[in-house]
Amino acid sequence: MILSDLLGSVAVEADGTRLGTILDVRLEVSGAPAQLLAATVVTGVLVSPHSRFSTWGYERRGEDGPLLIARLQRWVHRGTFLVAWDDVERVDEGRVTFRPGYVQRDAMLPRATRERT
Amino acid sequence: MVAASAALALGAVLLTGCTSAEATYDAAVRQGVAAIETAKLAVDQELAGRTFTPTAITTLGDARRELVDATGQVAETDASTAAEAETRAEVLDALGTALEAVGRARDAVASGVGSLGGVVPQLEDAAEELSALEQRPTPGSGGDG
Amino acid sequence: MTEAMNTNDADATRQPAGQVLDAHLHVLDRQVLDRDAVPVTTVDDLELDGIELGARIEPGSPPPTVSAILTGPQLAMRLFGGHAPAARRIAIPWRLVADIGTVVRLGVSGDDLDAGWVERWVSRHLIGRIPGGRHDPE
Amino acid sequence: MKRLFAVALGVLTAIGGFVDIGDLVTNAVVGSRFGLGLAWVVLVGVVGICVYAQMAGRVAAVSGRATFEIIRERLGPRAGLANLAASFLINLLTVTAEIGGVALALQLATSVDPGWWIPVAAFGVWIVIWRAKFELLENVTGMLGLALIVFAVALFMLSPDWGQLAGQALQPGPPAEEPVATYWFYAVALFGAAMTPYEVFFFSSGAIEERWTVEDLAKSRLNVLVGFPLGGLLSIAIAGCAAVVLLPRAIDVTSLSQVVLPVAEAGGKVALAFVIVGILAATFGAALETTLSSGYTLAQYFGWSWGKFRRPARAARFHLAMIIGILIAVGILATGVDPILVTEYSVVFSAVALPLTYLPILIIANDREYMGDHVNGRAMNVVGQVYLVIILAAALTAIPLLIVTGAGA
Repeated sequence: MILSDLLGSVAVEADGTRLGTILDVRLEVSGAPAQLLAATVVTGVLVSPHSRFSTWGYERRGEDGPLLIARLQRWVHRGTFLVAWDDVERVDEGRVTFRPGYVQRDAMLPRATRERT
Repeated sequence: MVAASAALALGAVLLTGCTSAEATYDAAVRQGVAAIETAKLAVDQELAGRTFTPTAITTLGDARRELVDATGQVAETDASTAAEAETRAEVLDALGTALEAVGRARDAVASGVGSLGGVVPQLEDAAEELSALEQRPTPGSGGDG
Repeated sequence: MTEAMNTNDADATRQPAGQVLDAHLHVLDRQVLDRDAVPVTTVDDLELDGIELGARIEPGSPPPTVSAILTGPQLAMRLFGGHAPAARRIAIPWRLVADIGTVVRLGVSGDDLDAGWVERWVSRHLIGRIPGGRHDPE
Repeated sequence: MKRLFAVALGVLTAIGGFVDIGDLVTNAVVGSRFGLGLAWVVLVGVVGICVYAQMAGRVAAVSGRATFEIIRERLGPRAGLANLAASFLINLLTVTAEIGGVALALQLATSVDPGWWIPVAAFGVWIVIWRAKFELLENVTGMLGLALIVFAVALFMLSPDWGQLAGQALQPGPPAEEPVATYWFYAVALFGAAMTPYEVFFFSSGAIEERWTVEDLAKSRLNVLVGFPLGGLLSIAIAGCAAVVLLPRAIDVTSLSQVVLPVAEAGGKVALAFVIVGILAATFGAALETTLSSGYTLAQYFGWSWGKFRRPARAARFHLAMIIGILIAVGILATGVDPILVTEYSVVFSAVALPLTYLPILIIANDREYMGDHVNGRAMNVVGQVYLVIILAAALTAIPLLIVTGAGA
């Protein structure tokens, strides 16, 4: 499957309630050690109830500079949450369905990713 | 999106401002004054040895092109009243005098035909004629562009 | 379902072992450099393995993995929609990726990647032919 | 002593590099109609280009990523592509204006029709980009461009009525007899001339060409904070000369030959020789910079190999794009279009494209993943956001003003 087909899909609960749009896909470089870099696995999807795409990520980073933009971005992407991949039940064309009893996690990225290592 | 306005910008290059005949005459006279004053300055500098001959030739050439453009604009404008026709004739006449003077100045500088000093009075007359037209409020002139 | 409160996941999400990245924010549209830091292309899209459209995912089944960086015609697909047949896709296998930072660095030279064929063609047939094209500016 | 020379070289190159055909023509046109009434716009523009270039240079030096790479990465491919299309077309317009400027300057020196000089100038631009090293290209044109200081010297030699000039400069709004729209049209054009995006593409890519590191930041800050303001003063001097000599004679500037009249009036042949050399160097240098910028923008958007430090065969599409750019510019000039007119449009469209190229840099300069602890300070962010508003205002009003005033008729 192509990533940009998954991005922008509608995120729905098991009973069909619309939650928002898939904003991004969280990856983790931690699977089986491959040739140069450990395998990169999908660990979850980010759902935004109000916005369709985000390329600045203010809602997932502790950044607040420049203030005006950071505040505007946080408002636009308010309520963004992370859903673990285990909670994903089905992926269709433009639609992702979560399992009943899925958990909405905090979308914030770990510090290491946000800082320049 | 601002990007759209950038694309629109290319479409907007064709400017379709329609100005009344009077406004065209005013603009052409202003263009004529600028050109003749430029020519006068270039000739003064050439006579006083304050410029290079090629520079003076180029400047006179540019001035001449502006005068030709101004003349063309006026000549192609239809007069809707007798007064406008009268004004057009005066403007064309003034521009013609200026064009003739600048042409002779350039000949003198570029190919030494005739004396450059001799052209100065003719340039002065053409300049006075054009600036007189510019000061005179043309009868019933429309809003100045 | 009212606005879900962001549960600050106190429950047992294990501490991420490796590097955590968001595909769109951290990988898409980033510059790909080869082993010698020569630019190869930009990440136009990613290919994910292990997601079957329309099929129910059994709980606990292995998560999908990133299998390739897509480039070439894929940029047009992403911009204007449509799908290139799998055969015509230009892909850089993900296992060739050595590091992901502000750029995606490959562990191999760009010369033997099919993602670089346009560059090689222009270099051999056009630029290389112009005198002085092959040596460094002095 | 060597360090001092390197620093001086950097500053001097920034001064010479700042002024191009857009600054020359727009400042002369404005000077011949408004005197120094719009000098404040140049100051606003110079502070803006200092903020913008300084941020872009820091981002390039710290993260190693050039401006247009960041524009694509931060705006995404669609907005990035719109930005690329706008920037490339404006770059093309500017390359055309600069090569036309070189041809006009050669006409001033030889009275040979510029049509003959255009292919020569275009070939000269290509051969320098093809063979010369980046520093050589940058320093020679920058240094020779310094000859334009003769405008400032000429302004003093004309011993103008400084009180009147100051009065014009301090007069806030548009003068009575000029329509308001025309005043603001030229304000936007002057702002676009001072804050041309290509200067930042070139500046940030240059930071990577010259492999700047964090230590070089201090040097780059000096180049920007001293060089550009002096370049701005030079622009005001150009307007001043026009105000003193051309304005009283009601000469509206429509050709390059009129721009140099005040210098000949003040200093005769010697001054004229300086100004012609200065214009040649400034426009030729700017032609190199804008051609390189069009190559940089395309290569950085699509991820091609780029850079003058690489041999052409190792950055093939980068060089091919530039060759095509130069050929298109020659094609446009061959239609006999007036380079001065092309220049006036290029500066207005520069103002339109500015927000799309400025915003991503402002964001990345605050992103710790790229900048670590070299992120923007509070003060820089405040100034940065003030300029975001100014730039958006200029961009949104540029096209309407262009249409309403018929390009400042």
